[in-house]
Amino acid sequence: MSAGLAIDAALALVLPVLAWAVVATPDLRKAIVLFMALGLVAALAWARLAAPDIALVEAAIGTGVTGALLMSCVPWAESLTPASRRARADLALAGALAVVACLGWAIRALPEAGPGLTPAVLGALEVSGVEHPVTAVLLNYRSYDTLLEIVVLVAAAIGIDAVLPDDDARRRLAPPARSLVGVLSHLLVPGAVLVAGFLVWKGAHAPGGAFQAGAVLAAGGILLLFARRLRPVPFAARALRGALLAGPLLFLGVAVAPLVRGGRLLELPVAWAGVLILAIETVLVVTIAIVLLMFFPARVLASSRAPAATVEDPP
Amino acid sequence: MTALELVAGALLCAGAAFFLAGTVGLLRFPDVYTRLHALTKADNLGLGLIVAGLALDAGSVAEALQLGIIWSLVMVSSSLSCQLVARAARRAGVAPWRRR
Amino acid sequence: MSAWQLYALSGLAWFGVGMWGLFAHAHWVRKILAVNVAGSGLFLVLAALARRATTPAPDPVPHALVLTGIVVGISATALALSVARRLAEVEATARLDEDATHEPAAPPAGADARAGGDAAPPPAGGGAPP
Amino acid sequence: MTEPAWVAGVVVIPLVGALIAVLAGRRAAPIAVVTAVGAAVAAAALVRQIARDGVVEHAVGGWAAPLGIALRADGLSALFVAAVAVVGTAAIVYALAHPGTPHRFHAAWLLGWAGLAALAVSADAFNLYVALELLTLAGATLVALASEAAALRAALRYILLALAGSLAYLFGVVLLYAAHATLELSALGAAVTPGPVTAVAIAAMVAGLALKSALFPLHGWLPPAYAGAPAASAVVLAGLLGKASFLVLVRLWFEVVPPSLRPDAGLLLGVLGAAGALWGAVLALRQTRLRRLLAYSSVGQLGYLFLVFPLGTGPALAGAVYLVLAHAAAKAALFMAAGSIERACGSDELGALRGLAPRMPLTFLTIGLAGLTLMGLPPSGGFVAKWLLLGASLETGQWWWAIVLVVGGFLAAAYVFRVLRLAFLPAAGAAAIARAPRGAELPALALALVSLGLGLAAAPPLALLGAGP
Repeated sequence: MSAGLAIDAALALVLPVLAWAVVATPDLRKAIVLFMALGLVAALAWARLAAPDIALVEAAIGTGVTGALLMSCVPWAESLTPASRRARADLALAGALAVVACLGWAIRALPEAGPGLTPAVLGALEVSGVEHPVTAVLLNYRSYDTLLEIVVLVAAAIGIDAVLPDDDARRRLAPPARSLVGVLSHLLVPGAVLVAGFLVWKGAHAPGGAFQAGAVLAAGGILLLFARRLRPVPFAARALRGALLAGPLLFLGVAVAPLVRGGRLLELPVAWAGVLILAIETVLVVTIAIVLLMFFPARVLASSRAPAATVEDPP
Repeated sequence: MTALELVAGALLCAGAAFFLAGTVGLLRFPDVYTRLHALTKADNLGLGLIVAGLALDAGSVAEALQLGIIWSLVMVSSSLSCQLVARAARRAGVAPWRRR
Repeated sequence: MSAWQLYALSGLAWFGVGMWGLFAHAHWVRKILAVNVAGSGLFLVLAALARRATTPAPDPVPHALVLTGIVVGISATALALSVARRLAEVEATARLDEDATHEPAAPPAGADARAGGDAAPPPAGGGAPP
Repeated sequence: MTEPAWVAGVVVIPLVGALIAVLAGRRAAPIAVVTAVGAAVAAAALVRQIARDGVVEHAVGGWAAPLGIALRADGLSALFVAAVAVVGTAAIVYALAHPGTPHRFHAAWLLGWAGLAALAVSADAFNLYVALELLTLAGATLVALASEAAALRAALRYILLALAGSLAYLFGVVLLYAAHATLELSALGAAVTPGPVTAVAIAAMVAGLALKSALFPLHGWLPPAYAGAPAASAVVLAGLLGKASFLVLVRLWFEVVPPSLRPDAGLLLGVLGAAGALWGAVLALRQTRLRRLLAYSSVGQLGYLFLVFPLGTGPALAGAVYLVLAHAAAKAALFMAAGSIERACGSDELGALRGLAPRMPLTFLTIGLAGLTLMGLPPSGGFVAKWLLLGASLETGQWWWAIVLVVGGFLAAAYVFRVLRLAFLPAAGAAAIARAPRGAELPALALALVSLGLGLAAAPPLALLGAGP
């Protein structure tokens, strides 16, 4: 066991140091690369904490999509005027240290063993329609949280469409060129689609589910976007909005159905729970993938010099 | 310690050695192109050896195949991204290192 | 000092570093990056505390909470980055108009505002985006 | 057929409406109106149900509390949902009449509406976190709809500080869950025992929520956001979204915080609230633009709300909640009026208001009526709320809060009359003004009358609050 503890100690030490490096590095590009490294090391820590679901989502969304998003911001980030004239680093440091000290005191004071809700979750697992406890919590016991969370995703999509309307940027995209990213997309995208389907199906009885699958599908989509194989569909297109809203609307439909018969919101009938959860998750994968793809609006692709584009983008 | 575990252990150690070589290369090489060499070649081979070692004492053949898929995916993406980084560096005008 | 406390205190330090970065940096994108770092740190604390469960498998409820938190986190990050991008464009256009007013004779020679001055400057007043 | 579960309907109807509004894209306006009517009906039904059978519980998904999420509607949540319905419907009518409103306002606001309803009826600590995040995103989108640099900077600051507040709140939730293995508020309240974990967790949650509701030292982000946002967005931001974090703090304070922690923490919040009330009013006096004046007035009025923590439950809580309702209607009416003025004479500089009253009678009648609530003069709802707070402070012997209320009232009178005085001065030059559309002035007047009505017909809502915690 001491070997395990040694690994844990090493990871526990590396993470805050890496986080400090991300925040303190003067060069933004280097900070983003370190941020991705931090995400991957964190995925290791999740694995050590026996949380494979989180490791998957952290690696796919926390590091992959967020990292790509941040990297796409580098071209225009320098031209942004800073938020405040003088950064109050010292005041912030004192504040952060005080907060960390108090919270550390509280964590040390927590009882050593805390069973949490494990017995309750495992006890009601047979009735939940799935075997994997995390999926049971996400889509049956606390499915109301997941419903609101999907609405948060849609809210982000609306916000981005409101702030960055993709009007003329789409027309000026360079035509798809024979490029290395194109080759990469040919090799990886079919795999991404396959893995996404596999993750959704596996979610019922092992780590996996709509979020992990949506992120992997989005990764494939992002690759196609950067390889110019996929033209970014404008948010105004009704088909895109239909596909985006299919997930939440189906989820809401399933949520409201029991109310009509006097039952309770989101009360899944035991016999149908498994099928309903799988149906919701499958449609949610499309929603999550579309929203994650919408985080890369057309104008991001138009102006960022895609490294592989052989022909220069018209300015 | 059966023969299988011995071989697996040897493979894992060899893989770790290659990773170490790749990291030392990253630290000591002067410019981006040589560092790409170190990283892409040494680490990929290191990963291959580690995957082979793990596959030997993996529970089932399916698990071993999955490990193999992981390795092939990493090889595809790392070799292509190495080429992209090199091209981007070339475009940014980074001159390859020459012994003065 | 059991394993979960190691990770909990590590996540706490990570959270503290992120919060420091949020208030210490003056640049918008660095602040957004710092908030992401802080969020991940907090989620590590939550999962570490879940590992205190005496049963072999950790407590699944915090895992679901962390999943929800990560997705909510990236939604907020993506919106913040989009607003920052729009701000960069609006500022770049403002800078272009400034240059235009200073030397009315020579039109700004292909001043391709690096931040993509391609966006048509927003119509004055009203606030209706193009 | 048993009574339909209105407590769930109140959340689901705006959610469905928002999603269909997104689907409708440019033609979202009619859907917004239909959703507003549906949600208003659900809110009225919920109020009637609460008035009849008191607190209504609803275990979502059929799972009991520790495992599932519990919805609970009491007097406070029913009244707030009703206020959201009234002000929200008026805001949609105002947005339709106000030509400058971008079409994406409706979808963003309906999402905010759903977030507010979800927050009002939720009794689960983590569910409140997700609802608060939904409100952060909807609010930031509402601010960022105006694509000027100032509004975008305000939206960025709004998102980042709201995220910092949410993380602090979430840390408190994490600690409480780790200690008591439940997320349900009343179960937490029962299980919580004074100790380091509780103290730090409560401190983190209170600090996070104070930052999100712009309590005095942390209010910097609010004025630029309310002043920079498009007119219709400012109405719902100032009227409703600004109150959400305070409501979560009230629920947390009276259901989870152990009584032993309340006196000294309450004093701190009270002092900060009092300082905010006076500071906001003084700054409102020195503003040169109408919308910034109203924004600082919001900071001030929020200061009064925080006086509920040192004063404790009973009339003080009823007074604070009543001020939330009255202020929501009055401040929404004032921001609508400011939007109409801005539309009419191109800018909301106070100088441009000179001699405007005869030419925009309805708008300045609205400002006058809504001003009554800010000042706390009878017969407005603001007066009833401040009367209850005054009574509570004298009863509990903490007379100093009464002084803050009275001085604040004078300062509020000062900045309201400053606006009205300018409007009734003889106009220097007869500058031509664009006629503010009648449709924009009527909802403003209606809301001002609602804030007045809250004062006149105070008995039923107060009885409902009596039924509350």
